[in-house]
Amino acid sequence: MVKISRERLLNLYRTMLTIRRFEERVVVDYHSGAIPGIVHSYIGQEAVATGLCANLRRDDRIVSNHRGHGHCIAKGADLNRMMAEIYGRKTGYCKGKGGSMHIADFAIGMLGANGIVAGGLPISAGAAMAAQLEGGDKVAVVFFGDGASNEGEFHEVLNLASIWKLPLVFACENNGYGVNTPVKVATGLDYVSKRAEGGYGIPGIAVDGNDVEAVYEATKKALAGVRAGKGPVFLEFMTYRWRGHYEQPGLTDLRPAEEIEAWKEKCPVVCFERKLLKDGSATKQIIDKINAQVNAQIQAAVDFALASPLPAPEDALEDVFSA
Amino acid sequence: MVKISRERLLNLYRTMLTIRRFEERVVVDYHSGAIPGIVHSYIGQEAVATGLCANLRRDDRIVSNHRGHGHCIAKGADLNRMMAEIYGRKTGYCKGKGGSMHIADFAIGMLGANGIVAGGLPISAGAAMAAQLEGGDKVAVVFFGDGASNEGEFHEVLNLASIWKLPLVFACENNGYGVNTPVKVATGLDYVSKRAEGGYGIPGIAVDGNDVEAVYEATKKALAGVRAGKGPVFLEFMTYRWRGHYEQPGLTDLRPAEEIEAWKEKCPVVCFERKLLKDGSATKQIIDKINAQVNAQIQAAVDFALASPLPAPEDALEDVFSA
Amino acid sequence: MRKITYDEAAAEALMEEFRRDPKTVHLSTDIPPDLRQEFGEDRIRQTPIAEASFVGAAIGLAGSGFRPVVNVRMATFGFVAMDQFVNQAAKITYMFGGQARFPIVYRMTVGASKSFAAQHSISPYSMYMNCPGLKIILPTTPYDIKGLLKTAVRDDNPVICFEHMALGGMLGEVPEEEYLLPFGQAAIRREGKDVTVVALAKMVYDALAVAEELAREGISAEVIDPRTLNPLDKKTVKESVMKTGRLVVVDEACLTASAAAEFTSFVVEDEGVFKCLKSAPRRVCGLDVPIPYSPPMESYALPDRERIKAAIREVMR
Amino acid sequence: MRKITYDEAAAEALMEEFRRDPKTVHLSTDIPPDLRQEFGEDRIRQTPIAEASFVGAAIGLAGSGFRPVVNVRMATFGFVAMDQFVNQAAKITYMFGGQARFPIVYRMTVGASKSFAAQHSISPYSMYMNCPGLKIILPTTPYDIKGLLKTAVRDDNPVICFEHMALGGMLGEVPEEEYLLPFGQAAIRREGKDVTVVALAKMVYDALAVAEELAREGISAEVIDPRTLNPLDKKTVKESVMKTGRLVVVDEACLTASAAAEFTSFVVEDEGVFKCLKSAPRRVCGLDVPIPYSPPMESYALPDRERIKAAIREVMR
Ligand SMILES: Cc1ncc(C[n+]2csc(CCOP(=O)(O)OP(=O)(O)O)c2C)c(N)n1
Ligand SMILES: Cc1ncc(C[n+]2csc(CCOP(=O)(O)OP(=O)(O)O)c2C)c(N)n1
Ligand SMILES: [Mg+2]
Ligand SMILES: [Mg+2]
Repeated sequence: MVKISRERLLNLYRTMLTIRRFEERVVVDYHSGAIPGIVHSYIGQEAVATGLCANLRRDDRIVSNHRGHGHCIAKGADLNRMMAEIYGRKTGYCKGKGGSMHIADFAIGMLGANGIVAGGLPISAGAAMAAQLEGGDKVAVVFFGDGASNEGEFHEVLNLASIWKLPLVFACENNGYGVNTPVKVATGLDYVSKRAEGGYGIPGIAVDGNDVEAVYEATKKALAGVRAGKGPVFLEFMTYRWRGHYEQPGLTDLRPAEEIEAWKEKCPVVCFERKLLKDGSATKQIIDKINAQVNAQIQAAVDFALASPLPAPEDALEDVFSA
Repeated sequence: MVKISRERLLNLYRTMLTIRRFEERVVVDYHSGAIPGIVHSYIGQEAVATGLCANLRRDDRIVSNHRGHGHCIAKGADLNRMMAEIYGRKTGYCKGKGGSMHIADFAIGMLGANGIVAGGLPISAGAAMAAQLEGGDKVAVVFFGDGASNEGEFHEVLNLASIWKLPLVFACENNGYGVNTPVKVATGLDYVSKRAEGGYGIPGIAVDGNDVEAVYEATKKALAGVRAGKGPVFLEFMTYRWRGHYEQPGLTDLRPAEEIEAWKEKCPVVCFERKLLKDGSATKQIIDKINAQVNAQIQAAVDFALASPLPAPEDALEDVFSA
Repeated sequence: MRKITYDEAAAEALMEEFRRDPKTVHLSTDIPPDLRQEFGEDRIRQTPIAEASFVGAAIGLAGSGFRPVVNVRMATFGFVAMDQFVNQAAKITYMFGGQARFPIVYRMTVGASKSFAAQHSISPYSMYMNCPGLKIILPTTPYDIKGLLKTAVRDDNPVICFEHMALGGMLGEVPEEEYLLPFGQAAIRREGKDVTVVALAKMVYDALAVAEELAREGISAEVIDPRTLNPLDKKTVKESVMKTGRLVVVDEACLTASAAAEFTSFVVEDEGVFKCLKSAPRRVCGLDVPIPYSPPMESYALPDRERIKAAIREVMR
Repeated sequence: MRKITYDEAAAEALMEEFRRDPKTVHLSTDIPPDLRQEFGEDRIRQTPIAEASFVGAAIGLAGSGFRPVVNVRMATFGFVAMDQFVNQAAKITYMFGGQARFPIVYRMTVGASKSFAAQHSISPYSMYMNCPGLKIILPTTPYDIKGLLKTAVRDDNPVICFEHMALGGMLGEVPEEEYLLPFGQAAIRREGKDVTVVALAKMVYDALAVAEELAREGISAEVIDPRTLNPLDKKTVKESVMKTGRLVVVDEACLTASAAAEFTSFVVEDEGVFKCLKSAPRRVCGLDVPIPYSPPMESYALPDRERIKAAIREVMR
């Protein structure tokens, strides 16, 4: 395993931290009533989006799911427009029409979050097919959860990707549960990636989803083959969501408290920060500087959202169709 | 492998022959214009339904697909009411409302053919769940083709059956094609059963679908476990359909002529007849007698259909709902 | 009389029916704790997120003598299982010539107003109305959902119960004694003589509020809640319009090919009723747009009291 | 002018557009031989039987700069992919604030009359009309399908092309020169002054036949073919009804919540048109039953010329 450059390590840290702080702020502002609708927090899973997307180019395409803020940030989305969208402002990525579950930025290859479990998988097959038709070595990546692996669309797309050798990376974030249903109960498996191997001959690799370096390396290795036209790969990232399925006061969370605590011990951000300090990749000063910068960015994003106008009611009539 | 009783062997032969003659007659009468709609011929696959259903009890339930005549006959359906249904007569199993693609006889555990590829799989999961809730050792069997294994519903039901240990037998009739698409092109696999093994831990067994004894034995063995509550099994029967995907003058059939001929050499009925004569299980006289009886039954079924009234136009208004 | 919420009334209905009939079975991704506790995990199954499989499994269960109740949760998720609803559940009784019964209840929430955005805000009942073979109920009060849901569980056909997401917490009087409500009987929520207002789901409440207001202006509106969409109680609606001579249909679903179009059509198609019409009927529906996320746009996309009022004033002109 | 069939005209439209725009891609379980031969297996993909995957893949292709054409074949099969149609294709432009374009054509056959029974006989266009974000065309002649399909391929939105299964072999005049037809322009197939008959899909021909017959009785029927269902050419229909004062809508789809309900509703809702109505509008639709297999029942379940005639006579009374 080639050593990751110090600069890259610090970028990985910065991105994870940005996601964490962004999500923490969204949670607070949601419960304060400033943010409407429904939000699914990515806290605890930051290393997955960060380590994976660090291997992507701007022209690679990703498709996300309902827990998509981290994917957007890691792919390089603008925090201001993201926050503005979540705040339902006109300056948001979707002019306030999409909200938390539907942020997209096609200009950077972020083809959108999706509120339907597994609903993004067929779309990602199209994005991968596009890359294939365009020639070159572009790839598509689809993020989905363990629960999505029980939907029919998941199966159909695994098959499509395998028979057409699509340049598609299946990024399964196995956080152990679909809402309150344990993976084992819903799938009978400990590793969803077994399905890719067994039924479709798609290489399936399980990775520690809380170790950003492991995610980065595994993705890098996998992508080499995908870009070379060897067909799809299935990466399963073992991770955990710290908060309830979505933000709601008094939401029933049936997961054991000890389990949640144990995973918090494995915090992807803190563990990585410790490591950087330990092996000298970063100094306390650098860490503090990055933290200060990130906090400022998040505050700026909120300020931008708050300073942005709400859409006019009549704006609802626009964008049903492209002109 | 325990020896199959002579009586059973002759019954297997009789059933296969009945399906063959029934289908031959349906084909002729369809092209003569006596039968409306659309029919999918089971000719060439007789050994599958015959060998499998010979292991079933009346209270076991089966769910069928668009190519379902053979499944009905093997489960013990009445030829007269089948033919009458296909002829669109009031005396048919569905009072003329269903036709070839929708024959059912719930009284004998035949829960119906289905015109939607893979559409019967979820229904079969319910039938298997019913057997499980009823206790006892009843099972459910679902017949489907290789092409159906690419539909999402196929995957969802494999998963459901595996996590709930449903007493369900997946009977995949791999006849090499979905319409004109070769299995390899559509699934990338030679054996669909690999999917059951790999992704769901369901034992998958490939069987010579043209050898009725092999089908009988494999099913018998598999059923022992299913009845004992060990969960689902996936049986894949390698076979071939002799005719075009469905009956239509000038239908494009892109399958190589030599391939079709080669499979006709492996005719399940003729090969089995030869074997019976060779090993002395049957004499020429017995074979002739069975043939005469079967031919008479088929003619009787057609006579019954022809003697039966067509439904009254207003009958269309009945049966939208159960009273 | 005691008051309980809409959701509690629904839960009571199921509890009573599950106690009554051992053939009842429940399928859903989220387990209803009380049912699970009393009837165990065999009868109260927790499903994977795989709607087509359990919507369809209910058909196989019903065809095998059971009486499944399936909670699909949001109507949005039902589209993943549309083959099983439209091609299977709706047609299986008919295409098999009525030889078997398929008693199934499918529950789905509908509606908007919570900034859930386009994919989680929809009221697709007109799509199901266009599928003969499915009974459809649309309860709007705790009393109604208990009585209608109990009837649905005992019905020998697939019944879809659409529940507006905003009604779950609403309180209403529900007697302790058991009762059932028949399908096909609309409720006249308010009597009136000047205009007939047919309102669906949550709109019933907005229509009633507007009716009270207009009463002060001397406009007497009759508010009808159809309660079930298949069967449709055409008689009650037609008789009301013959009395008032005016019709306004209020539905949160988007306008085009909505349930409101069906109500408007069966009313004007009747020569006798048509002759009594004093003005053109009006539909007050959601705009023909996917539901937007941001509150100002979302409320604009949905029918509101102002629009209902305006429509009633128009037909009164 | 030369005559070619409806299916040939559709094939021509695709061939021309595929030659014109290298970004076009075709997805279907059955390969169109000519397209495959000229454009190869990369652009003309043979899919597995997995509708949700390729209906959805088209969305990803479109969002990535391609212009996919998907042949789903029978509308029945579309229900397996309903999530991708309703939750995704219809909403994706809107919920992302119009930042990307999704040029997609989905072709599906509709209709009955061939004893295909319930699961293979359906005309579900009203379901799609209730989904804002989907354009819907319903071509009835070789000339129309060529012109409308070419427009559909160039349109930057998801367009569903419903093709009646009985029209594929029908011959009609189609010029050699290229032409396109705009969406939202109904065709007045026959001018008349006594009654407006709006007929959909194959019913256009039955309506025309009846109109000729009744002409001999002195009844002058104007027959309108909407040609596209989204956008809807309400203007042409309303103007016709204002002229004739009578409306009959003929649609093979089952009655309840059908497209016919929408046509009836938008006509009567218009105060100006309503005032011109001389009699109650009528819908002549399929019965509210799944389509039965046996010919006597199937023809009974579908609208026929006798019923169209009877309806026209009624509105003339
Ligand atoms: C088709 C469909 N069914 C159900 C839902 C409701 N739902 C939203 S997220 C979710 C759980 C998904 O679990 P998983 O895929 O593991 O993702 P996670 O939430 O764990 O990140 C469910 C059931 C939905 N959005 N779509
Ligand atoms: C959802 C759906 N898509 C497409 C069809 C059209 N169709 C009917 S049978 C068939 C081929 C099925 O192939 P397979 O499952 O291998 O069965 P076989 O015909 O070979 O017996 C197709 C594509 C359908 N009926 N349903
Ligand atoms: Mg999960
Ligand atoms: Mg096959």
